[in-house]
Amino acid sequence: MLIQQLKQAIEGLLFVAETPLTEQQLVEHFAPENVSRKQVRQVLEELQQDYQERGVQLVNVASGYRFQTRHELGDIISRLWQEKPARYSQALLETLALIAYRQPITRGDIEEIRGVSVSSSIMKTLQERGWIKVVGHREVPGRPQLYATTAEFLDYFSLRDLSELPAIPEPATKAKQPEQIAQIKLEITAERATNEES
Amino acid sequence: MLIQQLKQAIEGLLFVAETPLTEQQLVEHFAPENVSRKQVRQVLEELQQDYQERGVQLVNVASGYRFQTRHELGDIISRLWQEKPARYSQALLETLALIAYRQPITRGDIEEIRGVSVSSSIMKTLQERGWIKVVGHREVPGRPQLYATTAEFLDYFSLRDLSELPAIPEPATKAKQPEQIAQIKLEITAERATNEES
Amino acid sequence: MGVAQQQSLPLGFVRGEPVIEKPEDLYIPPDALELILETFAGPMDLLLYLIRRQKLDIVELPILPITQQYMEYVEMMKDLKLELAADYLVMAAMLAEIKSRMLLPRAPTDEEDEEDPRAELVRRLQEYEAIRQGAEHLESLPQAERDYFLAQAATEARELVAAPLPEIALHELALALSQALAQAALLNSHQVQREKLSTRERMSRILDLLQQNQRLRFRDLFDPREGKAGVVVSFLAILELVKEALIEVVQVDTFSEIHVTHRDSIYADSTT
Repeated sequence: MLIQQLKQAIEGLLFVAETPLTEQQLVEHFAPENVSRKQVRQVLEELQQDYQERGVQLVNVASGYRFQTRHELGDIISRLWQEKPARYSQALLETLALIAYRQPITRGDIEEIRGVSVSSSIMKTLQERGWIKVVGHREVPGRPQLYATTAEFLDYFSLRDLSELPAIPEPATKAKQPEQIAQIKLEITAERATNEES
Repeated sequence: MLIQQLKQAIEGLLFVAETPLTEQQLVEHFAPENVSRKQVRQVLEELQQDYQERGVQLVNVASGYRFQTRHELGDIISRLWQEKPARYSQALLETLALIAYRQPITRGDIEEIRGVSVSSSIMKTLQERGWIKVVGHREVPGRPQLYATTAEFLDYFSLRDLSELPAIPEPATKAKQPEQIAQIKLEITAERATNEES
Repeated sequence: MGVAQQQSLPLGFVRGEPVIEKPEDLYIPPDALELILETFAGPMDLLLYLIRRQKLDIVELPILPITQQYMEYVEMMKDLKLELAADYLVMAAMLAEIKSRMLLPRAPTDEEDEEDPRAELVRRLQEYEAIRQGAEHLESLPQAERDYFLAQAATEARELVAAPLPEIALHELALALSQALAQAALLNSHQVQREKLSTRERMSRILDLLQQNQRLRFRDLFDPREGKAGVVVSFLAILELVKEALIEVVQVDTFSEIHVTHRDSIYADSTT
């Protein structure tokens, strides 16, 4: 077997095998062709050399030789598997909105307004995201925790302070009045405009 | 982004992606870096050139570009596994050839030419492999299903499109009316269009 | 078709003998007839084989000798595997029909529209031969897992993929509040006082400061840089916090330093 053929074969094998291949495994693979260990080693060295500056490189890891992508390409390649972000639930949005606009506020307050219990996972998510934190306790029986928004929250929404939060239409009546809806729409438009500027 | 970096990145991507990548997909992948289609094309050409004589080669099949091992290495590489590669029966190959060369085609057409009833297990195998699919019905009594080959079929046989199939003699024209042919052509065009969209 | 060929089916070819002419160039032993059968992909394949064996042109289809040879094979098959032979029998019938039509003297009147009875079969044979070629082409094309294998490299990039956090736009937040409040309005009527907002923020900030320091000097809660409005907001926030019993404002002596403490710290020992 010509060294050129052996090189192509080893190259192909290393790109196809599910696991890294050791020098020993390669020598055994080419037993029918009577390939020597020295030849295998020579080919492996040449291949390492050939792929030095390429997008994939031949590396010798604990379990043998394998081709792997260049370290520097990590970020660009990881985009292949980037998922689209999920969406937060309405319950989470309302909880966050209440904390933002009515802080400091207890879970009980939120539950009272929303008419449903606040799930612990929502509070956990908001805390993990760094958007809310406990700033104290209300001095009533049970001493419920008081929640407030954080500086990260302001940063995320590009706000200097809470006074920059958009105005909220008063829920004066049971059902939404037409002009109320119009107002909300206007706010959204305004919001978009500012977003685009930034 | 330097062309050298882009080349490494595309090389890496093609070696790790689960499916072939099209020129379009690559252009979109590098949208944040403002890479042009021309640059992507140039890199793909260079890579094809670079790998010409190597153990793996960059090929352009129906669903895009992918790296695969040289055909000549088939025997040596398949030694990695105990199982011998599957061989297809003459009946399956003839059925597949009929669908590939004479698509769209009904089971009745296949039976007429082969002189035997088409075995359901063959049709099932071909469909399970994703090589053929129903693309419509012929507007005759019974509205028989019309079969055609898929992109997976082309991928499997390392083909970019049907025109790359080695030529065979044209069928002696007898049965097909001109309007029938026109209709079939329209269907094929429509099918291609939807394929490209997805 | 059925009845007409029944009588023209020449039984004489077989002579009812179990010993049949051995197919000359089939490598399969003559007793393994099932295997012979399976070597053919169908009646067209067999027909093509017979034509080729005699190095004859399909177009010149010599219907008499071919029919004879074909029948011999069909007889062998019939004895062994009847269901599989059915397709072969259909072809036999067709051959017999063509043969009988060719043997019949042609009426001189309908000469112009009389097609060669072999024409249709020749067309099918040609098409079948083309498809066999196609099948050979497919067989010879590089096939996955036989001739080529997909090349894959390892990558550490997968570990870099972070599940992206959901995004919220500010207007969604405003909308969410108005929805929550609309809900509240249905339950009872809560007062919304937007002008208090900055006061409430200041309340949060003061509470936050008190989390870090148990005691704060009252005057440290005012930032002169904020101007009069800022001072008023801070003052209102402190009053509100006192009202809500969240903080205590302590002055030991007249004119001495006023301190603000978290109610927490006062009760800390008793509650934990």
